[in-house]
Amino acid sequence: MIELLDIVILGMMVVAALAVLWLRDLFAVAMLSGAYSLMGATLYVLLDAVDVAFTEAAVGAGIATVLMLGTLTLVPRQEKQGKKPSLAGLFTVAATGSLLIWATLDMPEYGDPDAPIHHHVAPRYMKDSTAEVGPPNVVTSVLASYRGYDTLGETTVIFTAAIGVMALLARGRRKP
Amino acid sequence: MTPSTLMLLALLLPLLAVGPILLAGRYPNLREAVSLGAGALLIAVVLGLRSQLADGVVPVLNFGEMLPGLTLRLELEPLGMLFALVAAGLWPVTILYAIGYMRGHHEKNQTRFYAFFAIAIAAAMGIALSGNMLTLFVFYEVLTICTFPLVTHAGTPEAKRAGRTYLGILIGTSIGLQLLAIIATWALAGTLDFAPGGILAGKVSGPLVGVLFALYVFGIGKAALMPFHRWLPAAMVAPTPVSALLHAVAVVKAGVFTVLKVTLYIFGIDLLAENAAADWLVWAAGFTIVAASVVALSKDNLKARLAYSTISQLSYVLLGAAILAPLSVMGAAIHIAAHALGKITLFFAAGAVMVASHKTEISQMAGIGRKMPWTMGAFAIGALSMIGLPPTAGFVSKWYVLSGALQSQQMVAVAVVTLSTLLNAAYFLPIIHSAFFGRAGDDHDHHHDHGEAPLPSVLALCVTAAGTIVLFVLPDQVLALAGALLGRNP
Amino acid sequence: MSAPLEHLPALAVVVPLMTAPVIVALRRPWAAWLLACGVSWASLFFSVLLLLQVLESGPFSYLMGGWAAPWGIEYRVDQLDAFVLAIVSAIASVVSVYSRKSVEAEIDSERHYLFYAMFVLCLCGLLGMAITGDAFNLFVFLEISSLSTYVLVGMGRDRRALTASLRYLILGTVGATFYVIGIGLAYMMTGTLNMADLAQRLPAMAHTSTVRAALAFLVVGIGLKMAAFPLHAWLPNAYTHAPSAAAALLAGTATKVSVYVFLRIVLGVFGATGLLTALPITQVLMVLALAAMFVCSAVAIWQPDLKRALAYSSVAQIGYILLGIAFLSETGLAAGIVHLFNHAVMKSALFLALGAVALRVGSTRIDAIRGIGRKMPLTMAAVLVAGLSLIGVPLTVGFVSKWYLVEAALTGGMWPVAVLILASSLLAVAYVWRIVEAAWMAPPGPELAHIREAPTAMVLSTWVLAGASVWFGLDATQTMGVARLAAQTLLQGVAP
Amino acid sequence: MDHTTLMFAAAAGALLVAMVMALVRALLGPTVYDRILAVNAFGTKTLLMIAVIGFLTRRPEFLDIALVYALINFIGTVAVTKFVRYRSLGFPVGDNAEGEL
Amino acid sequence: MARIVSLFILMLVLWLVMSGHGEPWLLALGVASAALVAWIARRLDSVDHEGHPLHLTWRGLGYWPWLAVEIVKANLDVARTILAGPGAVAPAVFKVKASQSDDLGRTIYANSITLTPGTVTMGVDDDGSLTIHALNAGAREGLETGDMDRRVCVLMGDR
Amino acid sequence: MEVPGLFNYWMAIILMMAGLYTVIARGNLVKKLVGLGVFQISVFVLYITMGKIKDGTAPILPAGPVDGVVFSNPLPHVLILTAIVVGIATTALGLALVVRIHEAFGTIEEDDIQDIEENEA
Amino acid sequence: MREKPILRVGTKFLIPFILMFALYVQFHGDFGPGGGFQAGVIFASAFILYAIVFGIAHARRALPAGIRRLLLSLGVLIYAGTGVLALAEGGRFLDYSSLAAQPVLGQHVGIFLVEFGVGMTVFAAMTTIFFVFASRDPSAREQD
Amino acid sequence: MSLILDTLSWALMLGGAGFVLIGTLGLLRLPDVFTRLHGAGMTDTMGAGLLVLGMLLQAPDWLVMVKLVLIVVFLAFTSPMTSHALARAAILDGIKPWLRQADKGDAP
Repeated sequence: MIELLDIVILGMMVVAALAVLWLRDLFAVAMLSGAYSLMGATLYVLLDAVDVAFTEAAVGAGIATVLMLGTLTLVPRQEKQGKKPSLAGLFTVAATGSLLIWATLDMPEYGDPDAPIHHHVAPRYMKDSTAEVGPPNVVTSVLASYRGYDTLGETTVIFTAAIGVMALLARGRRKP
Repeated sequence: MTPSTLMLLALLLPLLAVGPILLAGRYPNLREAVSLGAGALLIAVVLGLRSQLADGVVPVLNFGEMLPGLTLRLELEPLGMLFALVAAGLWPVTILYAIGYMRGHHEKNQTRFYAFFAIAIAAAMGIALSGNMLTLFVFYEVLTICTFPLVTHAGTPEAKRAGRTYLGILIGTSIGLQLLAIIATWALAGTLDFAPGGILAGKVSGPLVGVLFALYVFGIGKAALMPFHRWLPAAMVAPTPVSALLHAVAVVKAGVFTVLKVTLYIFGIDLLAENAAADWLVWAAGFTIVAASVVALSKDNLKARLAYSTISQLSYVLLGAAILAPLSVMGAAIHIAAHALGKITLFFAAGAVMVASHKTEISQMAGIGRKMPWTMGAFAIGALSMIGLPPTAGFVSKWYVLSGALQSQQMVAVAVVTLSTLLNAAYFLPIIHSAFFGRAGDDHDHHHDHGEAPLPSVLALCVTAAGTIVLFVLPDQVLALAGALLGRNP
Repeated sequence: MSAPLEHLPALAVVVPLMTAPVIVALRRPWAAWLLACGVSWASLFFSVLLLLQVLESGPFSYLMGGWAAPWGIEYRVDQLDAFVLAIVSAIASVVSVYSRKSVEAEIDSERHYLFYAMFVLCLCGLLGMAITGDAFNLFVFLEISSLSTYVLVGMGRDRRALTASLRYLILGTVGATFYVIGIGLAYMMTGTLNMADLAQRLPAMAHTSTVRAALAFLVVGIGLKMAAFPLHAWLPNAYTHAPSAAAALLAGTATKVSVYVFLRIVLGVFGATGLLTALPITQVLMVLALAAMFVCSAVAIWQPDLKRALAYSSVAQIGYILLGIAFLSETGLAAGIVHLFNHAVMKSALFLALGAVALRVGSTRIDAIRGIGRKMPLTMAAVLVAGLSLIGVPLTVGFVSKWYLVEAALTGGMWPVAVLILASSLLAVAYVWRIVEAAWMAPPGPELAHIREAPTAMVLSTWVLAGASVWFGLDATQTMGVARLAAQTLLQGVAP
Repeated sequence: MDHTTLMFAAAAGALLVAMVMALVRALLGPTVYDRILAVNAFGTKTLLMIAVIGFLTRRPEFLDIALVYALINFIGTVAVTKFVRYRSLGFPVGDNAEGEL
Repeated sequence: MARIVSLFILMLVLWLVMSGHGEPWLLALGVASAALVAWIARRLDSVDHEGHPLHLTWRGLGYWPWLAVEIVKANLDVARTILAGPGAVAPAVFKVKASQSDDLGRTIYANSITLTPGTVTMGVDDDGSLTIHALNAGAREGLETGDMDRRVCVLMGDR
Repeated sequence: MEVPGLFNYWMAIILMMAGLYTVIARGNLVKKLVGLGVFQISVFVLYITMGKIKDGTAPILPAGPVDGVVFSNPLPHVLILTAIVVGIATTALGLALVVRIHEAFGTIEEDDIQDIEENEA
Repeated sequence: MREKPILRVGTKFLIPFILMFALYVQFHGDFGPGGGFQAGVIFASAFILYAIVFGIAHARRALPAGIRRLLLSLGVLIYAGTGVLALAEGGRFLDYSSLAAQPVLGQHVGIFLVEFGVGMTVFAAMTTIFFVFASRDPSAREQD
Repeated sequence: MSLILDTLSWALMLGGAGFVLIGTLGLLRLPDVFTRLHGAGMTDTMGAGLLVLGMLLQAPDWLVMVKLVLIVVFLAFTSPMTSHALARAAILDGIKPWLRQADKGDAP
């Protein structure tokens, strides 16, 4: 069942992504990218990444759409017509895509419990994190403690984005 | 004073003079006094070095590593001594001349002129005294760059164009070819220190030697081997003292001096001879000698004719080096001094004519010898030296080159020397003839009567003309140095 | 190792990181500037201490959070890291002193604190990238520096700064995402993100297409960030329209750190796989580097705006560095690494000088600065010195780099490449001399009548860098020594 | 597969079909409100789907995610109305004297 | 004040039932959180009779089940309509009177209407009437009986 | 029902390419940013797929005994959490820039902007 | 304000729940999905909802720029400060184990603090970003 | 007991799924945005309600129950707000509700 859900949701994501590419009404694009994020969240739940799903849910439902709308209040809603298919783009995409496909050929298969990533580094998190760190949610242990430094960087990134938006867009005090 | 301190002093004296020159910018007399004084001191220092060398002392001075394993290093040896003597000796003379010329010509920015002049001399001293190829290259480039403001002194579009040619060719060849050769040498030999007998010997053989040698010779653009000679005529837009000292002495001589250094201390005559790596240079230098002479013949502008003459004469040095016979190498070394004295005299004279009569074209100069007897007399002496006739220094150097060529059966070289002598005669003698015996043409545009050039200038050109003759009469010093170059006792 | 020194690696990055919020909270322009200056100099101090420590006792590591290496995040400091740290913080220190006047002129006072916060964050990101030993942590710091860079660029006065910034944002994000893909693929086959651990585990997987594709993605991704030749589209506009102080900082550091990342990932992590030679990576790199050197130098000659000309020159200079790397020899690598330093010094000096010109004249177009040499002699003399260095004239740092590059080419038996390296410097002569001629060889026009020399602090900081480009050209033993050590350390892990 | 799993699987299947249908509506439009409605409905189904998956995989504590959607999925829709009415999310912008900087 | 206290308690209860952890540390956090929320809610002016209708608690207990039943009925109705195909759809737009005395009451009424499928409140007019969109006649008639209006009034204590 | 071993990866790749193509080929700046978002999310999918173990469950340890329970790999989750944050930060910044560009140029179409800039230069 | 009682009432009613849920997520990240980032976003979305419904001016009065800026900075400082505190207590940077007598307790305290910092910064960042966008006058063309 | 519970939840789940499907079918089949709102409303109320009820019976502990209930409660509050906001926006934007020809006269 999980597998079926996985297949269909991925299929829907592809449809949504292509629609984003196709549609010219930016409003519709914004809505579809919201739906895309919803599907992403569902997929993450399916793949056991609940924390990621949670984040995607909060971001997708709470911030991303609103931000997009906030932008659309300030810019035109329609994309200009008459953009021919870009040959360079197609070439780049074809090259990158085939490289990636080629790369998948030697990958461990989906869900393979023998994949290298399940046997190095990660096992310790599963085995010892309760004793070493405490929280039953291993993701939290890894996020906040083992790789807490990454998270410090992440916080700084969001801090940077906020003051960056201020620097670019905020108005100062009105001169009397 | 220790020898190495003396050497440092030789390098620093001109530089130290720059500050006072700039400070004294508002007081021309003081400024030029400083220049002259520094020049006089420099001569003293260099003579002191000469006596050290004569005592068998080889002063060495390490400035410390510039790149790991590569030091900036000064070391005195006979050829460098010779070049240093020439450059240092002619500096104050040129300043003397410049005092008359610059004031007489009402040039602007004279302070800048004297300052860069001093730096250029410092760079020339650096080239003369450098103890390895890296140091030499460094000073070589410094010389190029600090003479650029002198070349473009006038600031006119024409001067700027000339400046671009000057810089383009000199930087282009030095970075594009010479640096490549130097780094290749470093990669092959693991050292760049000049050593008698060469440092590449045993490290490299076959056609690579020829290629490397070609990179060096063409890369040393200051030697003005065709086709990299265009900068020299272009640089003639500079004020005459610059043309005189730099493009008859410091810059061009730095070029041929470097070629000689490379021939002797990087490759070594034996290595070049074994691999027949310099044979092409005989042809190339020969071609340059003849071709430049022919071009000179066609030039009516006196400075241009002198410039092409310089190109031609420089290749004598190259030819001397290329023959690879000890005698001809000696001749090449002597020619550095001989040509310097002769050509500076010629330039001084040309400048003097320009200042006094505002004439630049040879065809206008008929009868000028009667108005400016001293100037044109000196010019005649210089011209004789160029042709290689006694009693001038040019004869001595040509003699050695020719005997070297005969000794090693280089008939091409013999033919070239002979032919060029004829050509030299063909383009110099008519000038002298018309100056003294020609009738002044339509003088309508020069209604004012003129006499000699300003006294300091005349004084200066007389001194150099005298030097040309002295070098013929008493060549011992120069011969001694040139001999030492080849390991013979001075 | 004494106790406080032990924490140097963490402090070097965390001190700027913590300063940024303090700046935002304080908001006073002068306090912001003071803090930015202070923190830049503090990280310079830390970096130099780190460098000395590494030179004395060899590479060492610092475990964040006390977790052992492949599980936690490790800071691994070797000669290369410490060298890059020193470069970045040195440039930032000089630029921070310089920035006060320039920022006052170019950015309205209410936004000053944001500029300095961004400045400090950018520094923090770059330092973090240079010091970390974890491939994913590198991405995080890459983004910190990138985001702050986008903002810094976007704060330029000209409206084209905005488009430049957005273009940089898009290409930069694509690059970073490629990097993430590459790291992901490598992680997939090894299960680790720690660079040292990756380097150890990758060789066993080197035959797989996944690892090969990972390498390709990493090369392209990092190539985008460092503006390697065909991927440099974002750079010229970004550097041209950014505020002067930002442009100087970025020109000196941003692409350099990306090059460092390239070295660290491609050579350090993938070196032992033997893929560098098995795949035509070095050859492609060499061709592209040569193309960059010629094409971008040639383009630089025709630019009417000097900042833009210098930006193109930067792309060309990245070509030199990549060429050095492509030789895959000790000398070549050392040449590339030392050119990191050398180019940072001289290009920052040039951008600082142009910033001073922009401050006084209001433009950096070549026809606007004719005869400026008479009016701002000190500034333009710095341009001359740094420009000569760009050409590679002896006694300047540019010469040192070129020397070793050519030596590497010759010892590698690649004569034509050596010739090309030197030939390309002639193009540099052309674009540098154009500036020198315009500045010095023409009488100043009437519109320059009231121009004065730049403020002392600006002149001084410009000359610190211009002077450094002479000082380290006169004595390159220090820089070259470190670079050679770094190259040796790097090459230890590279399979023949 | 025991029958409770089957039950949740059936529900998940139905929700999946519903999601596809909602997506089709979102793609077809025709008006932008149809799209908004479709995406909003899609959100509701996602919420339910996540809850069902929680039961399906026997980790029902993931309901928190569903709860997030229940609480804030409508913010986007509310924003849309604001957007359509005033072409601005901040209306009334009010006196901006204080500034954001 | 009473509303704030009640909001605080409500929040605390919410915390307790969601958390399920009884450790003192988490309880303390819960209290702090509830207090913070109460304070912010007050700051946002949302702790008034509209935002926190404490006074409706008891009467609400009677209203909700009735509404639930209505919703079920309406759902079945709409399901029939949809399954019957487009032919069965006969939409209508009309107004109904909302006799509640304040906005809160009208809101509850309007939301109740919307919550029962088949009818959607499209607007609240100044005169206190609601614009309704109904899917078909049945839904319209159900509403026009005024039953729901009355019950909401009772809930509000208006009648 | 079996998922072909590499299906997820391939779909993720198709998604990536759709996003990348939007970034490269579309001239509208907002569209480009949306494309960038799609591109990034698909990379996240790639990562999360890596971490999945068949018949595994989320890496949250339940209160009871855990013997025999397979947990999926938490590390990719942690990485992607960070990456999502980075993604939203980038998008926010990009949108801010787009707004400013629209105010400065009056358009958000790349080729129009290019025309304007060329006229200026 | 009179215009739409439905949104107004609904928003007022829901905001405390959203806030409370955010705090729940903030402090229960140890046990289930969630943590500082998610909590910050949800907390911020309550204010965003408020701003959308009641107008940005109200929202800005309730949550002035100064406070947002302070929270923004404070969050990062709390996180990094925890690391520095660990350093001062003799551990490595961010080594929470040194924060308390028993390592696990220290970890607990550390994680709590850093998550709190993350939440704070994310909340302030998200509201700031939205407020800045929403404060922009749609009819404005470049003036500054 | 368990059998009764299971049967009940089967019924509820199927019913919920049915309502969700029908509602979505409405979303797809009905003629305009206003009528589609009704379809979507079904999913939010009956569909969600029955599904949650079905899950409630299978919930392992009361924590899960509480959260399920909360989901329904919140949905019940947000769903009408959404529908109303949407309908209002559409009307204000000038979208005319689709009306059957014969009923046109009733339109205000």
